[in-house]
Amino acid sequence: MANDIEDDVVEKIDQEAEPDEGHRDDDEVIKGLLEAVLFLSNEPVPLSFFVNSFSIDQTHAKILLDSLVDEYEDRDGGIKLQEIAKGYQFVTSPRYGEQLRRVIGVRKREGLSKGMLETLAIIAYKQPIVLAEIDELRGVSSRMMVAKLMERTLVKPVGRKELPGRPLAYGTTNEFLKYFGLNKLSDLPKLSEIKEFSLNWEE
Amino acid sequence: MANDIEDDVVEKIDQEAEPDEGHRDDDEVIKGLLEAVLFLSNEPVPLSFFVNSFSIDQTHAKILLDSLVDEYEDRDGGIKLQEIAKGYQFVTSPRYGEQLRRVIGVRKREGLSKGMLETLAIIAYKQPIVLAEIDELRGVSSRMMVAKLMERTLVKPVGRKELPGRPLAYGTTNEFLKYFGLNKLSDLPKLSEIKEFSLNWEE
Amino acid sequence: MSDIEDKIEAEPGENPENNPIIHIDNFDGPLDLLWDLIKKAKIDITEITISHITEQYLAYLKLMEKLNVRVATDFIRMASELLFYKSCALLPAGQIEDEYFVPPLPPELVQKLLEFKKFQNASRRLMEEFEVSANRYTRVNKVEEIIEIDDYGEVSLFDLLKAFADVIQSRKAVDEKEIVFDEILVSDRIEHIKNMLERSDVIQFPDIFTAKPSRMEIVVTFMAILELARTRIIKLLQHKIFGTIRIVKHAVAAVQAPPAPEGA
Repeated sequence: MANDIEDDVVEKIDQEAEPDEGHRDDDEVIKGLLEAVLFLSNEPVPLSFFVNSFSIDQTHAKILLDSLVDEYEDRDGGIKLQEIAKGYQFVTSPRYGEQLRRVIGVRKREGLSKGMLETLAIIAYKQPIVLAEIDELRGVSSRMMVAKLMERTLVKPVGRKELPGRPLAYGTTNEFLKYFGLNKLSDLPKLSEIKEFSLNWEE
Repeated sequence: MANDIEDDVVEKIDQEAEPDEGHRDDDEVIKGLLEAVLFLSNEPVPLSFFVNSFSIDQTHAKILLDSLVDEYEDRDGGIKLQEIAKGYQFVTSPRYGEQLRRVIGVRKREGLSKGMLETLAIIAYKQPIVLAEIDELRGVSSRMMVAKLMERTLVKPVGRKELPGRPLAYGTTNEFLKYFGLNKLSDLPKLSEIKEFSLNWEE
Repeated sequence: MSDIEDKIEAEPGENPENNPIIHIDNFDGPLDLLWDLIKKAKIDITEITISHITEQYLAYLKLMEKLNVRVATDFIRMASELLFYKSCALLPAGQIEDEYFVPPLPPELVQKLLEFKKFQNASRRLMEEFEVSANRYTRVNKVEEIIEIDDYGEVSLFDLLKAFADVIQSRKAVDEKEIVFDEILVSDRIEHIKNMLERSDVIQFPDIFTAKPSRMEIVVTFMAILELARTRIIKLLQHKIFGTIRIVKHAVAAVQAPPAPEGA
């Protein structure tokens, strides 16, 4: 069976100038199969999966998948087939995110983005802290994250440090305390306490 | 929002002779939402869910859902929308069952023994039915078979019959409908339509 | 005889004497056996005689006895029922004078057989329905990963703590790493990214780094990307602010998005 498909593909490419109804049908069948696989998967399915599983030529698989992407794009219904770096994946149209969450009671995704959370955590535990120190700890530039956090009024500049250039130092706000249900900063859990919860974090 | 939709439906039905682009678009948006919900559901979604969640008129919801069913039927791709167990559910086309099992390792649902099937058929067509009646029809004791079917949640006691000893009567479950891809009990093939058994032996 | 014999299965090791005991469980019951016998005789069910079928049935039970088959009581009960019908039929019934009259199966037994067969056929139909239905598969959703959501919800205090612990942790790992690998060449990173682009038209920005990149790796990789963009081998795309940056081959990018104006 797998070999049949492969032969077919090869043949099809050879005859490209002369389209053949019979082969078109075969393509539809393979496309349906790819669609079914994508439908059942909760993860992006890489192109290589189709190439290996169905002995389809890579270009051929990509053409079929892209035509599926287009088809769902043109329909513009509740489902989209999206292509991301890791592969192809069916997702619901972002248009319905809000209603779906309300209706299906979907848990919200991790609150703040990962980068924001990291930055916020550093500021909370190390305040007052300047941008360069945050960058140093995270290993990446955090200017953007700090800006985002300030927008959300979770952090604010709390003064300047006596360092070259007298950079701004950041700290957390009252909003931050409210957000996390804290009375005062010293109520923050200690690093040593993290072990008690480690079970929840093994994901 | 909810009321808008409802008003719309009424209006639309009134104006049916004169289709209106604007309203068509609204319908497409709702249809997309229903599609997204169906995509995210692990179980068949009953019509009433849509009616209650989105304040859509029942007839309207049914029209939209049926048009979705038709759409996927016409495409004849890897996915179908089927009416099953009194609801709607996306499933892969049965055409690809074998390949999907081979490639992504989904399992085939366990079948039933001949005796279990026979007993199940009798219960399905004759429910509510008591054990003695099943025994009589099959000519053998069926207690074991009924127990096995209950274990598989395909049948359940549905009450007692006003017979001596008030015996339990059995009927089929929702799981039964799902197992056989039926929407409702009346979708069972009519006994009278089942190939005649009687006088010829050409089988 | 063969299809009947097919239904008799030897199950070795079931009895203590170690003789194979043969089950007749594959007959759904005496009605099934009766039906098979009638079918084998190729006689219309309304024309087969009670004595003929009774003899067949008894012969069959006897054969099974010889084979050391455990015959279920249901089968024996049917045998006695048949004998009863037969003896009734053989009793001189005053009004029937025709000596060639052969008593048929009693109507109640025919009825029973037909009813039984009806459900047996129904169960076969169910089996077909099952075969189709068992080839359909449904999604098992991990919903929260599929719905596209663009805002962020609640985080717990411990998410915060966890994030902090992760940063500290990954810092340690990086520090150790930097001692081990200290030379990463821009040209190596350029090759690496080019290779990735051979395999995939689009790369997400975070994917070009190793799991825990050292500071050196980050800097060098960045220089590699800038070089690739400058020489128009790649194009960097970002669909929304703070969205993931995607790296695409320049040729592909030219189709997807107009080139940025010079000097922008």
